[in-house]
Amino acid sequence: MYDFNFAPVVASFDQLLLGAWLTIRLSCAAMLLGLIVSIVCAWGKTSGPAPARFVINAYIEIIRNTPFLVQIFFIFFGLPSLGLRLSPNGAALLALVVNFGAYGTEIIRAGIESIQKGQVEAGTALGLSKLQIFRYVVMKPALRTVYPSLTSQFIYLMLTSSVVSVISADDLAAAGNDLQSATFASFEVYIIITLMYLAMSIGFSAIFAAIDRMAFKYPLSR
Amino acid sequence: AQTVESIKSAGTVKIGMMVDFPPFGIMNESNQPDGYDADVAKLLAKELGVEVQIVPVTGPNRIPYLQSNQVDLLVASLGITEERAKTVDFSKPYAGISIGVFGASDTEVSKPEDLSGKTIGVARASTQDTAVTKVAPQDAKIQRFDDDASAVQALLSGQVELIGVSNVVATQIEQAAPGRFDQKLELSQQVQGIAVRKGSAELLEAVNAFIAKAKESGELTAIHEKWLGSPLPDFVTEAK
Amino acid sequence: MTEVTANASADVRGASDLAVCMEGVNKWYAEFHALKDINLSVNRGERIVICGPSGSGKSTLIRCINQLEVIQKGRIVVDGHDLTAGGKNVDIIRQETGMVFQSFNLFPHMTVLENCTLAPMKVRGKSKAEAETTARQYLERVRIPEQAAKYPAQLSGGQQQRVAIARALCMNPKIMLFDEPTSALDPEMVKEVLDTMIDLANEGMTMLCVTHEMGFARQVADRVIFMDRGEIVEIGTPDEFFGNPKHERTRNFLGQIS
Amino acid sequence: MTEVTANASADVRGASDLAVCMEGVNKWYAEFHALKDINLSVNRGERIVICGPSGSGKSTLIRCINQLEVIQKGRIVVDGHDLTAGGKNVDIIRQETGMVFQSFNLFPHMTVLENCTLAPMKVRGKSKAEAETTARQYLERVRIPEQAAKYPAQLSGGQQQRVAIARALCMNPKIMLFDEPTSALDPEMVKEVLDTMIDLANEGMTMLCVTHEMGFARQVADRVIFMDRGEIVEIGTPDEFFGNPKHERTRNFLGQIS
Amino acid sequence: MIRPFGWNEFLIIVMAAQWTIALSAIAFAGGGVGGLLIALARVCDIRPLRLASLAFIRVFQGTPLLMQLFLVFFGMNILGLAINPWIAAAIALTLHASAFLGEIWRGCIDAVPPGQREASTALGLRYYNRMRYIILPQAARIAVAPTVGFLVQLIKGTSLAAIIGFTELTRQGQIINNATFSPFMVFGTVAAIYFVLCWPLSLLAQRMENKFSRATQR
Ligand SMILES: Nc1ncnc2c1ncn2[C@@H]1O[C@H](COP(=O)(O)OP(=O)(O)OP(=O)(O)O)[C@@H](O)[C@H]1O
Ligand SMILES: Nc1ncnc2c1ncn2[C@@H]1O[C@H](COP(=O)(O)OP(=O)(O)OP(=O)(O)O)[C@@H](O)[C@H]1O
Ligand SMILES: [Mg+2]
Ligand SMILES: [Mg+2]
Repeated sequence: MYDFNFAPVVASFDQLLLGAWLTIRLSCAAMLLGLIVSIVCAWGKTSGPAPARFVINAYIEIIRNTPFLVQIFFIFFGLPSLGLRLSPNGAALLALVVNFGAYGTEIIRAGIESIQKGQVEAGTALGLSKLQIFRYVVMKPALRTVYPSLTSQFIYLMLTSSVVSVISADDLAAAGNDLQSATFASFEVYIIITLMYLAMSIGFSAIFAAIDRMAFKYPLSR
Repeated sequence: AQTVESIKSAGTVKIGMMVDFPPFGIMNESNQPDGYDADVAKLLAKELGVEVQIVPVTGPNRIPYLQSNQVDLLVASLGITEERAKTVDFSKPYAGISIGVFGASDTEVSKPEDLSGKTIGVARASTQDTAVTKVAPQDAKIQRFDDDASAVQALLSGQVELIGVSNVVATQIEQAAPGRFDQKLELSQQVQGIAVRKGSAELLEAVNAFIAKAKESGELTAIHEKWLGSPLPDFVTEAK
Repeated sequence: MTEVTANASADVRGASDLAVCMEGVNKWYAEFHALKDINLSVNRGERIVICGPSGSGKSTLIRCINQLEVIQKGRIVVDGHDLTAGGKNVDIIRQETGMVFQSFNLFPHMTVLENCTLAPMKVRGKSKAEAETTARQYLERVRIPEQAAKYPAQLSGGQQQRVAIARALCMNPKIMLFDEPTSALDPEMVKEVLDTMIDLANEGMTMLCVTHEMGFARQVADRVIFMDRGEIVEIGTPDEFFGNPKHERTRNFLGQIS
Repeated sequence: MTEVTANASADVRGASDLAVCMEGVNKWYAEFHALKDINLSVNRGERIVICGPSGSGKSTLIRCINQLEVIQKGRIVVDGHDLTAGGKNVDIIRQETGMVFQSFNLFPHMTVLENCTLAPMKVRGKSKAEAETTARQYLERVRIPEQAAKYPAQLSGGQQQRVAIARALCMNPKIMLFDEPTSALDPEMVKEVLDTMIDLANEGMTMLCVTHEMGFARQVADRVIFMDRGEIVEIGTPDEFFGNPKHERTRNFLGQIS
Repeated sequence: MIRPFGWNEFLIIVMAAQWTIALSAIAFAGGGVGGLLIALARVCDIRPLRLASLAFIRVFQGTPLLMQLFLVFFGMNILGLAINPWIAAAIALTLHASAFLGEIWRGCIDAVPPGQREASTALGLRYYNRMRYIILPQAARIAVAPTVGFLVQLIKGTSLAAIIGFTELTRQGQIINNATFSPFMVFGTVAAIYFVLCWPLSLLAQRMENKFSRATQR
């Protein structure tokens, strides 16, 4: 039977924490930037001109139907031939933003479409411009409607980010891999980093619930 | 603990090897495991008088494969280190590589101190990684990729200035981009062993006997010639 | 506001004493002919009630006036601005008409006060303080000044509809359009909203109101319009309309809803 | 059906000539006291109309009768079965009461006929043919036999509500519960639904009906109940109730909704 | 040693797609059954069951699939329970998909208007008939689009099964890449195959979504 020996993992725990910290930073930055991309694209997709809609659709379809691993690979190794050289963390961030942006666009578009037509009409009748209606009337309720989907997509993004180790970004999964191949204590390492991912997703869920309470405190009609 | 007896009675030996680590382990044109490790594994099975079943493994899962009884032993280009020897038992060396730092021809590096401020790519937690980390000054930036192919790709696409690789991979870079890169430093030599689960002393003895015999008979050198184009290096032959 | 009117004075014609003038208006939804040759003139200060069976085009008619729906044929002039000419006039008209919907359509994420100040600030460019002063005035007028800080979901239907009226009034419209403002309300709340509308009518506001509240029509309407299948079937003073409806269809309808 | 009644005859008491008997019924939603000490006896064949302001507990009262809401205190006996005893009685009662909701709640993925036959087949174990024969009978009775194959979304509101009534009748209920059956309807459709209900009343069905249609109340109700803040404030024959309401609150309310 | 990326290599990669498809099919079948149970447990009246299913969802949505696969396969084996990779993959992917589908379908069940449940209860229909004839058929219509959407993510997610020895599409790509050193050709091919597998599903999801929203608009 297998003897668990967590000593080497404990000894290098700071390394794992450092990795987790990068995972957190990367995912948070990717979410914020990805959210902006999503909102802009969702606006473009629901009310932009036809060419913009076509481009946004192509973007969404390509990203959603190919693996993240391949996307990040092309960004890191492919973009230099176009003259854009990014650091591993930079490339990881860009890849995560591009990925989250595609999913986020679809989610937020659904939110926008769930807004009752009457809201837009009321804004129109008051003389607000299309952009003003989007900004002041549609956006907040739309985000509230899809907030649960957005947050679970974010957790998924954080878990997916473990792939960035392929381009040598030093996230939690990378730290785990380093540690396990230095010590060969694979089970111990995997168990610990699984728990760390779980802790992070539970932590994020709690933070999102708090943000929900703060940002969307207006009551819903019953 | 695994014994020779139980392997013989099963009639097959399950050997784990990497298939993405040329030329030690590859998948050939007909999508079968092949390479130096594969040939050694077949030879070992013949010696034991059993069938061989090659199980493809990857860097992260090769040790779990061994520990969870999915394979009897690993012929998976495992570099022998003290740290690792705490988890598995290594045989006498059956192969070896020498590690060097590679870079574009116009990059000036002649001694480890010159690595200062440079970015160096390596395969994560490989022998190369250990070797480069040991000599590189504090301000050298080491980027760890999942495998050698990615590290090489990073060099080719300019994402890193230098990479730490084995002489074997260096030959392949030369094929891919003739004349653009050359070796800057020779760092260390690393011997590789066949691994068995801890406590399988009797099996280990049999493996060691096999290795000694294969070295003696020149079979190992022949395989080495076939895959690496050179005889078994002295540091392997002479290692204790 | 005065500059705006001056700017657009180019298309002020003989119709300038009319609040709304529709000439040969036709509207199709794809194949469906929703408005058929509508001719209607509304004087300044006049109060019009529109009724008719479901699907007869009442909402469509009223929504064409502030261009929530675009017409395919005919001409609409509102307060001297020709809507059919398009362009800037549409923006002007939307600012000069206030609209109240059946389902209130308050913005759920804004307080009552914010609902009322948004458009004056963003469209008219008023300062926050100024917009709030006006808003509080109108909330007073619809008798819910104490609800200013609440969110729509915290109000009863009747209160919500009064906020919707106040919100429209905050833009200082010349014409108010109502689309069944009481039909989504519980019976006891109908009266409070109708009372507010009666107040407004008594102050001389030009009003077009789709409603089935015949008591209200009798009390405040200058003219009552009956629509059916996209046409104006009958139009007359409440006395004529209720006392002596000319058309069979009108009589049927009045028989059913009372 | 007969066996069912026999089975449960254990709890048939003196109350057995009553259709519904509520004694000291109290209901809380968390902290909120929704029904306060309700006492009400409804005879077989009696027609009761319940009115009152929004939030006064009318729906809650009616929903307690077929246990869509569970009460915390008091006793409800329906058709001789003590609901408060729980267990099988709840199932029996749900089969013996038919309910019609404000928002129809037809099953959108089933045709009109399927809506009407589902429960008789699954609950009463009738054969498909038998259930369909009964269903067509009742669809005839609510005057829409020709709509049997349509889906609810293809019908007008008034037609949908009549299907909902037919669906409830297909279970052969002894008591019909109506919760504002006409308040989601366009004015012209109200009459067709009320007519259906009047037919039903004339046939002697026991009915409890929440409605604000005072014309209907006058015409068919044996007794009218006025509720406010979870209490039954006033109860009387239509003549007493409309002609001479005893309570201030009732008078206020009647003043508002008429 | 290094060989060019040719027709043969292309075919090898294409053939690996069969494992991707097989793994996806297993995951989806297992997740379908598990997800339904989880969804029903999430909306049931029994509090412990609700909490347990919630915990299940939290754990399996909150940890990487890679780790789940690893721990199921190697963990079972070091505990002395010899299981083969297919069973391990089936277990881990089922757990993973059940959590996600359970959550998706719970949302769909909740989206059926409460009046439907009330009306069917009032007609005397009991739990099974209510679910079977009223709630689930309506929830299913809403569910098609998000379910197919998740299937696409699942297909891509099966690449992680490489950790327990499956040479599916992505892994085969990595192996070929290490033999040919032509990453753009190799991963371009891999991406194209995923796209061919996933895109029709995405289109289907979109069409179902449009169809549904048209049906409910009226
Ligand atoms: N966006 C639309 N697309 C297609 N047809 C429409 C649209 N809006 C309205 N219609 C149709 O136009 C006709 C008139 O609609 P309108 O809403 O003006 O009727 P209404 O008189 O206001 O009825 P109600 O009393 O039900 O509000 C109806 O038959 C309706 O089906
Ligand atoms: N599920 C619930 N949870 C909490 N409170 C509730 C719930 N259902 C009803 N209430 C409250 O109980 C009170 C009585 O509600 P009920 O629906 O019976 O009123 P009603 O007389 O039917 O009103 P309406 O005319 O608006 O239908 C209301 O104040 C309502 O807010
Ligand atoms: Mg209308
Ligand atoms: Mg009610």
